[in-house]
Amino acid sequence: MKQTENHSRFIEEMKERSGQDPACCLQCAKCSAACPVSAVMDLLPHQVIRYLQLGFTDEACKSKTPWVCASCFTCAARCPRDLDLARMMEGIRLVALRRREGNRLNPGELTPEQLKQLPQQALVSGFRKYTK
Amino acid sequence: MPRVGVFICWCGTNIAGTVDIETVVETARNFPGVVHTADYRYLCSEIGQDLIKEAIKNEKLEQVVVGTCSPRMHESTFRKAVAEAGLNPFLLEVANLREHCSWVHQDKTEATAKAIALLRAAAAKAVLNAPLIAPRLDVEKRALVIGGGIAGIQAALDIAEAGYPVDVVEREPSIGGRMAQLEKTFPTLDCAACILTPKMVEAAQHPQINLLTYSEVEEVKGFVGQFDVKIRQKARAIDATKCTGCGVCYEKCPTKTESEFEMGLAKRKAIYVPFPQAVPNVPVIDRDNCLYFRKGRCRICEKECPPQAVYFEQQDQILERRYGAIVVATGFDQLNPVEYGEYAYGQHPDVLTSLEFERFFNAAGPTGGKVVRLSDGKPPRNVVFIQCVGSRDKARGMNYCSKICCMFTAKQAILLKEKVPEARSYVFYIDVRTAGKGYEEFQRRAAEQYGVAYLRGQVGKVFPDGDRLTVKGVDSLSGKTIEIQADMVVLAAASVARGDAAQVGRVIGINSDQYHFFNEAHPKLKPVETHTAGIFIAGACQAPKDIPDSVAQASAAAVKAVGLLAKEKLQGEACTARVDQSGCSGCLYCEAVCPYGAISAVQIEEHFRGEKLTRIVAEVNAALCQGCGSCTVACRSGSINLQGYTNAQILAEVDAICL
Amino acid sequence: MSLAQNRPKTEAATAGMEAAAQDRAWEPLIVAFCCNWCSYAGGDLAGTSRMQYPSNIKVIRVPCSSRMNPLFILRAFQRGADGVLVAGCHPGDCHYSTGNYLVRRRLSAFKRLIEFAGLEPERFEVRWISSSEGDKFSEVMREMTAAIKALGPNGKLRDGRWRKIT
Amino acid sequence: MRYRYFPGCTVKDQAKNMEETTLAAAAVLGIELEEIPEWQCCGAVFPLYEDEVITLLSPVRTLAKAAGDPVVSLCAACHHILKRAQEVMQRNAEARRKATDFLEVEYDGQGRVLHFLEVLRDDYGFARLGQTVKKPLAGRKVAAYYGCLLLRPSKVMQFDDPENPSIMEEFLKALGAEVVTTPYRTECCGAYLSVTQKQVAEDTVAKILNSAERAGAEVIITACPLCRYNLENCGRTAGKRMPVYYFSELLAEALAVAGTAAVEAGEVRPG
Repeated sequence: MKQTENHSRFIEEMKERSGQDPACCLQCAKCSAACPVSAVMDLLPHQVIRYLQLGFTDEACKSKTPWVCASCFTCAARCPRDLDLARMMEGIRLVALRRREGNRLNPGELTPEQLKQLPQQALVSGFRKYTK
Repeated sequence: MPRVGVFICWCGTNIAGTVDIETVVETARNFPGVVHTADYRYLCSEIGQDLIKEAIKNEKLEQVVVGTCSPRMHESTFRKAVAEAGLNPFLLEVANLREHCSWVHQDKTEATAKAIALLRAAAAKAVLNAPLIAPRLDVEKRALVIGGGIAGIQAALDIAEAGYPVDVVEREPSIGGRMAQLEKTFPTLDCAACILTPKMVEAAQHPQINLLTYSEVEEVKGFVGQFDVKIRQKARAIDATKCTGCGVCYEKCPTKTESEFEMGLAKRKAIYVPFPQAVPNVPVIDRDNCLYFRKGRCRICEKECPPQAVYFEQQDQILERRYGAIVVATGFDQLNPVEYGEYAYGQHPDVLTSLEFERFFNAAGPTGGKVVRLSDGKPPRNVVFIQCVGSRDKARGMNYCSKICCMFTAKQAILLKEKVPEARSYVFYIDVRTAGKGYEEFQRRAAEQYGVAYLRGQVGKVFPDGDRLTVKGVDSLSGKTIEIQADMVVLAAASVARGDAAQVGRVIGINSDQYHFFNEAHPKLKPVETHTAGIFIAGACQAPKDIPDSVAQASAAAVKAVGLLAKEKLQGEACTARVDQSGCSGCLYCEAVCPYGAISAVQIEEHFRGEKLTRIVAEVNAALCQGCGSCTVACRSGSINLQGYTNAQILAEVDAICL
Repeated sequence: MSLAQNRPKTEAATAGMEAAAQDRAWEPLIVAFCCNWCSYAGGDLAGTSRMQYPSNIKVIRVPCSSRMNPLFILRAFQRGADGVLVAGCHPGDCHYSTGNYLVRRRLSAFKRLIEFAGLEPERFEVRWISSSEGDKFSEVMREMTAAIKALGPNGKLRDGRWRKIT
Repeated sequence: MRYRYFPGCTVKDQAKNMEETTLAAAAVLGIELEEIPEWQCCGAVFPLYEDEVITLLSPVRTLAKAAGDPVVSLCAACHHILKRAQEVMQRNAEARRKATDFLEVEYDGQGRVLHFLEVLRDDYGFARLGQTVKKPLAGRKVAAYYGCLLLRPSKVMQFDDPENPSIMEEFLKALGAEVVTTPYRTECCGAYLSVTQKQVAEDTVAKILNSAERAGAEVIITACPLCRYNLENCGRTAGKRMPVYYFSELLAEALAVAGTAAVEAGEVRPG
């Protein structure tokens, strides 16, 4: 792994737009302990933040974790350093989406049954989170 | 115009790196009255001070201005140097070119311009300086120690051993403090009571020590050498001179309530001693719970007391006494983790704070020394310790590290293994911090010999599920989330200042930091002094601290107090207020605002056109005046001035800065 | 002889103060009166912690904020200050027990007076800064400078003979 | 008591019975819910990046329409987004300027934004509700499931204690039900992951339902259509049969509101 050349720009943008500074994290990993969906993450939330601290921004963006994050805000509610990880994950998602790296949700993949049963709220939010 | 000398310090590169010294010196040469300028790399060094002394002699300087670090740092150093050269020490002004200039600005042009302005102001003030003489004050040869925990006891013993009488004021019915609540102490695992009790008894029996338990300080007035203190001795409702400490009263008392000493885990009676080794061994009637005080009947203790010591009519007494020095050692609390809902504290009986858990190991404790679950009385198999509950937490707790938790958790895990050999301990930590003699070795012993599992990470939530506690945590080193079926959860809650510390500090007259811990005068060089001369601090009221540190600081505070008491006379404040009696109309508004009662009315005689007149004017007692200057503003005719900060001087500074 | 003469001159120094001053846009002058025990010490802590703030602020040390005679403040405005700050210990923390209660009353009345006299109230502020609040000290200095910059130069109460409005 | 009512898309379709039962109950209680005319979707997700102003426009438009009157919604997601959008409007002047300029409306964050449960607790009062109940749910063992959106972030939502909330329990008590508390009531159900990664949602839902079952619950209630969908669908996959209701369904039942579509369709029934 190596530091991405423009990692400092990425971190600066993240700091400004999300109001969250990865440097404030002391890696207590409480976020990972609190996360209800950590089981299917390839990197635990605190590891994603660690990658950002070290400047491995490409790896952080390639990780599944930001896409698994359900924005349930449990991590933010319990973080002892007052970091809002949900905002940081959103930042990583947005960078990837704005780079037009492809959408993460294809309407064709949904079954007719899902389309019928899913609450509208889930469909709209799913597409908002996963596509640009 | 007096002959002024200006001396600029480079402070290595600290000032010279940001301020252009040459420009400053050049400019200063043209300030009014300046006849000599010089600069040096380190003006506070001996060579630097000699430079000033030489110049005073050779150039016949009458006023000295130095541009250096903050006057709060080295003003006294340069005053001494000036005095050694034969000038009055108050003929010196300091311009703060470091803390207020070179360290807070980066642009050299701006910093240089500001340095010149600050120096110009100092020079303008200096030409108006007058020689001042500090009054000499008496010292009351007695010390007051506030707080009877291990720090207070140690300080009292040290002062008493040096030959001075000491009063110890303790709010609780017994001395002993937090240490008395502990079972064992790290890193040696010796029993807390075994090492504390002898000290408590020694303090009680020392001819120079007077214990005022169940008492509180109500008011502190005066100043170093002469603090006038009001102490409320709360009524125990027991005649201590008659009580033999037999304990019949609390055996017979029918009313039970929660024991503070046992952290609410056990009951005590309404008449009680907090713990068996209490000093003094004299019970107290808790009036909020006593049947007689609440409903006017019962009086069983009175009937049963063999020496007839119960005395319901006893009233609080106010003791007024003068002290030369005060040591504050009021201790700490453990944070109530109820804010941390995810740990289920307060919702499940098997989630405890470490101070509560400590009582489980004590033979006189709530479980008689057995480590068992409060929910079902069974010994635990899995115990999870959670570190940093409220420490290092700027969101909901304290931003600082509580310092002692890593060690007391290792201790409790070891004690647990000894009491319940089949128990497993899991410690969730962020960092293990064990700086201290024998500390790291102790913690490693817990991990290596006692099999305590250290997991680097935190706990997300404790789920009281069924009869066990599901602890969901993470081990960040392996990157694995971890679920433990625990029987007990122990929270290493942060050490915090006493709930009323801010109020207590206000009464005593010392200030505290943002967490309400009392402030030391200098974080490195004056660790036991406060900003109020003659008041010293010791123990965990200053910051979280373990026993060895508290004892060391207590002894240090005692030495400072003794050093003060040993002085024949103290030097008072030189910058005091002075009344120009010719202009004074005798309205005495000044008297009303003076916090020290230093101003009083006097009658003076005047001769006016051959007639003898008498009138009332204000007069300042220089020994009492502390130099705040409040009176100077209250004076309608401008007849009171503060020496060293006269109206003319401050106006001159304003003019010089605005030039 | 000055030791400084032996040192190499920096660019900024050789450029000369006057020329540099002319190149710059108008910069406000703010006089801060700080009590010795809390706010001045807070300023020292800001320095020790290298917390940067604009150099427009110049501090005058007073023993207690209750030493502040309103005349000092008027004099500063008269002599050309664009803003004046008085900083003392937090209420209840005064080294002299009650000094800051006095100044709180005196200066809140005074603030209304200068407002009445036509000055923007933002030009005169009273702040409580403790000796442990280095961060607050520098923040107050930054805020105050920004506020005064936004207001522009002060012409009111000014003695025209003293300092020119640039 | 008069409120501007924001239904939201889901409540008009998949969660129709939440609206019907609420409106019927509100009518009995004398709580007037006046639907905001020509309302639009709340936006479905709250923009967590401060430069995403577009996503804010929808909720801000709704809030501006209410013009300072209290706005009430039922769906937890709608309420979450409206409440947080309001907070951005109060806090971030730049975002406020951009959003209001674009929408050509005036709005500076004024007015109360409430969930219907808050109306019952703070304005109507649970004690009064308890007295109004006609058919107490005596003997019904009901667990409340809060989910995320009502509680977090607590500083903005100010709904209840984020770790140990009590509003739904107090609500159930007022209805006369036997309250069962489950430690997983504030854990996330998996939210929209059920769209893309169903397995995750199935695991989280299984935990919630298992713990509710162990605690003795027969019925579980929620205020969020997505939570309900996940609890029902993913629960079914996990072999769970615990009925999931909207809070309002039990409210309507306890108030013995007859004639609503939900009651007729058998949606409101004893657990």
